Amino acid sequence: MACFLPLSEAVKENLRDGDTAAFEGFTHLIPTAAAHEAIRQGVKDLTLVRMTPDVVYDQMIGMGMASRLVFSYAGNPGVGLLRRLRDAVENGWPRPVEIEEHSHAAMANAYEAGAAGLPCAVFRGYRGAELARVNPNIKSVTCPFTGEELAAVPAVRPDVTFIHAQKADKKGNVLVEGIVGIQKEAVLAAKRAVVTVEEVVEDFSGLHPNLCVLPHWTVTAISVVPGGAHPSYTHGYYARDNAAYLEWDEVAADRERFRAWMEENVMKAGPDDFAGRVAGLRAA
Amino acid sequence: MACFLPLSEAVKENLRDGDTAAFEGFTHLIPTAAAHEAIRQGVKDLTLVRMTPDVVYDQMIGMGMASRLVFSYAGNPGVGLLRRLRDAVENGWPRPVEIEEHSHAAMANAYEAGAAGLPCAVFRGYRGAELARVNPNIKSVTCPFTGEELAAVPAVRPDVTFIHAQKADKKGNVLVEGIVGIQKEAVLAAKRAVVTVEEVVEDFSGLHPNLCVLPHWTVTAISVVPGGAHPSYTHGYYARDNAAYLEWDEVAADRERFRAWMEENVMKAGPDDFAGRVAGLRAA
Amino acid sequence: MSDFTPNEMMTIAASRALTSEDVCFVGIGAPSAACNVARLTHAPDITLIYESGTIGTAPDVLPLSIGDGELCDTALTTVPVPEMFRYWLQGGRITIGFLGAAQLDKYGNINTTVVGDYEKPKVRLPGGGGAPEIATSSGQVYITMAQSKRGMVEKIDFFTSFGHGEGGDHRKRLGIDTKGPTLLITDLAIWKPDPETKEFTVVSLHPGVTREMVQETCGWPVKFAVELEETPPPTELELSTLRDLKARTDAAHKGGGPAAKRGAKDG
Amino acid sequence: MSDFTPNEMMTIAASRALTSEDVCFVGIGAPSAACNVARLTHAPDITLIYESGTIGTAPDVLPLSIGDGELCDTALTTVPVPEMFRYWLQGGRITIGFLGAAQLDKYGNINTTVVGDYEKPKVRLPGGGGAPEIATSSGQVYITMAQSKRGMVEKIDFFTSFGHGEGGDHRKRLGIDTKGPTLLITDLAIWKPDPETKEFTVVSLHPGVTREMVQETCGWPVKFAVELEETPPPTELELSTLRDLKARTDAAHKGGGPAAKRGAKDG
Repeated sequence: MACFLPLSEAVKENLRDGDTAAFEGFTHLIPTAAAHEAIRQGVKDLTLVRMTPDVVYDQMIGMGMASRLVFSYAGNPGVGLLRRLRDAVENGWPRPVEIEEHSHAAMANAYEAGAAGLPCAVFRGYRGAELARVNPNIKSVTCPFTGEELAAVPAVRPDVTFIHAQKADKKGNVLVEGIVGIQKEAVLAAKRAVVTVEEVVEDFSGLHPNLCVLPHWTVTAISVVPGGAHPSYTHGYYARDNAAYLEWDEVAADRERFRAWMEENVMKAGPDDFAGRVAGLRAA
Repeated sequence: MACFLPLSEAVKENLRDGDTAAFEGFTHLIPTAAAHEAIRQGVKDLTLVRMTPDVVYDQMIGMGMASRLVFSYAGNPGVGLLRRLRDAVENGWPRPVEIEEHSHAAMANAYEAGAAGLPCAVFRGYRGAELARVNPNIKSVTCPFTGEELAAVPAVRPDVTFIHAQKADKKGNVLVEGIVGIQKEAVLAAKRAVVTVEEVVEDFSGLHPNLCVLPHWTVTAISVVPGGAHPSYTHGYYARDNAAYLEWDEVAADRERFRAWMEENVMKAGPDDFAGRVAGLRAA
Repeated sequence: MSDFTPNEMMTIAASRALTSEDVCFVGIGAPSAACNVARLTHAPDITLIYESGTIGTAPDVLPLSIGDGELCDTALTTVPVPEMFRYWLQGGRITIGFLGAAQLDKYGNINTTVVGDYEKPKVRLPGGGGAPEIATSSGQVYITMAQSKRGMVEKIDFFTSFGHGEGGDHRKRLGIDTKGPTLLITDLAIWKPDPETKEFTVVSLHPGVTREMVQETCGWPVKFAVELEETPPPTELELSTLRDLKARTDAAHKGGGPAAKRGAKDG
Repeated sequence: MSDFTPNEMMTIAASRALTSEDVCFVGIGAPSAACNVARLTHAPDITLIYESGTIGTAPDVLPLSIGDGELCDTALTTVPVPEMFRYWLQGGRITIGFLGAAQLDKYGNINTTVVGDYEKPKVRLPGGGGAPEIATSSGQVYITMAQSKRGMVEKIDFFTSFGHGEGGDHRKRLGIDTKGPTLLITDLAIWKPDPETKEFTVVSLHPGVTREMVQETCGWPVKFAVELEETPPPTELELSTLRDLKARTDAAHKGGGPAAKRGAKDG
């Protein structure tokens, strides 16, 4: 049953040291405010899961919160590499991060299997690809009808998933629109789910019947954080802050500059600061 | 690439003797007009696939068109049994029909696997259920991570799928709304797909981005048949003709009455007759 | 207290077993009526799911089929059928699977497939539909049916869906970790499985019903609980809610009255 | 004819390989530009799909990432990511998978994972994203990249995605029945695999490019076709379409210009 909580409480109650946590978003709707709250709370030893770890994962890894990363594409979208992740993987700074690497198809299927309550996902993948050699969590099953060998990966089942969405209604039902990515599956696959939303509306009457709605009993906590996806975007609310992604490339290039930036923009900030960051990005 | 054709041509070009054919619809959007056209054309030796064979399958089986039925629930929705199907299975009239029977979960997964290009579907099912004993197409695979034994069934890959949908745009993109059932998967799983629609609109601009739309290159032929789902319904267009389902229970109870009804209402009728049948069922 | 029929008592007794916290996978007929009476009385926040994909539906009239437009019109959201079976049922999100039965045995095993031999059936029934996986993936299963010797039998002809199998820990031995049938509501009584043997045992008789009436309409020797209760009769609210619902349903389904009354299940 | 850059020639040559009948899975950067130039010139009905779930998209400006709002706003429909990989890519509906590469070998095998050893990488690259399955599930694969000895190497450090493996019938031996890389478009030339060995062979030099220039920027000994053609230079329409697209893109991505020019791929 979804309860409405301030973000600090929602994170405190649902994210613990050692958890497997997914902060999902596919370029769109990245739960930045939730990730920053987790950084402020100094959570440790996380296994971070995400198809497309980007700036917020770079930040969490740079702050030494993650001992492990499960992913399929780690890049600053539209810009290039993730420099904090590179520093952790190449130099063990500030701590080594173990890597479990998949393809997008595998991760998408693994989340889908998690949502579907299955122990593993079966798909046609990794043929000739070398990840199957270096990742022991890539195995195979044989189709009992055709004999074809198919790839199998374990289902993703996070302890907690964080997503950002457009809106909740007063009962705690959640609407996700536009590029819905893997967010629904990430919520349904998780033991607990925390959703930040742009706003709360009375109810969802009048919505088209086939939209992506998460019933309130699939969500643990909801926090209202306008702008909470910045510098990512929220379809229908505000645009992507492309300049921030470019700026990150420079911030993350240097350890000291990174730490100073985090102190200023994350440690000394709060969820309420996000609304101001997207003010200039809202549609006229 | 979708081409717009009169229904008689769409059926003639895409349904052949001996085909495996799915006329899908889940109470909603049942492609009755297409099925009646197939009956008029006297197609033979079909393997009919459908989760919920109902009145139109009762009619096709009663007319001796099917040699095999793959299904998970065969009933007259809201009324009771299918009397022509019973006659075929119990008495071989007018010809014996071989049965491959599944659960809904299995059929849904099998269509999904067909749409996904997989040879089989893997799911948690049939535990303790006797269908696994009588249907050799129910097998199992073992999860390579947990050792759990999961059910496996072959993917459904029809030669041709028929569905009814709300509308097409001029390019041949198709919109399905409301209870979307298994129709998208049935189209994507098939080698060929024929869609009857209520109407054609200029384009789909302004639609919500996350609706169930089949791109024109996934559809073989489109025929405009207003009312084509009758006595089923089309969300947004007309209501279900409950009386017709009740009437069918009586018509199908007797072989001669059945044949006379088919002669009158199917053999001597055509796609253009459907609009009139739903005239009284349209919202005021 | 007005007079009430055994069928009304059955529906209302079943409705009482449901709560606002439940997420209920609903079969058509008596289960559907019971779930909606619960929603309209003591369990306003119950989530009703029909296998056609409608989640959190609140129909004003009872659907004739699992795919009526009314279900979609009043649902929180409507999802594709594969998603329904994968994310919602198999995903373990259903607390109560609510089933009817053509044949039932004392361990809650259900047959809706055939009467007689599978290959040469005397009566070919509609089949299992969602039941095989509803029976094993739902947190627990409630069953409701009118009693008859033809329906409640010592040995069912076909295991469409698995209840407690041969009783005892048979579910566990098959690796099934859900509870299975925990409640049977008939037109005469409320039954619960014995904690050890899992045999359905009458725990409450509906008003005016005797042990003999239960035994006469049941194909196996009936066990009764030591402390046998009497089911409280329908309250005015319960009865008027059910009757209003049926009246609205009959009015809406012009010509569909008989089917609504028959309450035939479909897939 | 205006002057044009090698990069512009590359993008335009790549665009010419696409038709209105193609269903193209588009990577960001040069592939994205080429696909959209094709759409805006000779292939107006091409279906462009980005792995974020946008099907039949027609962006007015080039996206910076695979999940830009512009892609969704102009798409025929936007589907969840698992559906994208299951129904659309794995389902065999993509005619052309269009990939870039950090490292490429002469058999069209691609590395975007690491430079150096996987366990102790010299440079940790972003990883494969959709590429491993794009490379095997798409009907055929087009590759586009600017030539350099660092990028076009005798031996890639990691097989992120499989091209023709060791050449010959290696795909077939792995049970892969799609064609794999059939076209490589660089800033200097057009390459096609030899029918037998599957080694990429230069079939056309862009205007003003010599064999030596191709060899100097390639890490393996280059094979040239017997009948070596010259790529027709960009037409006015092609060039103005590409430049207008880039100008609109730069204007739209205020502050995003460098990234757009860099055309970095993301997952």
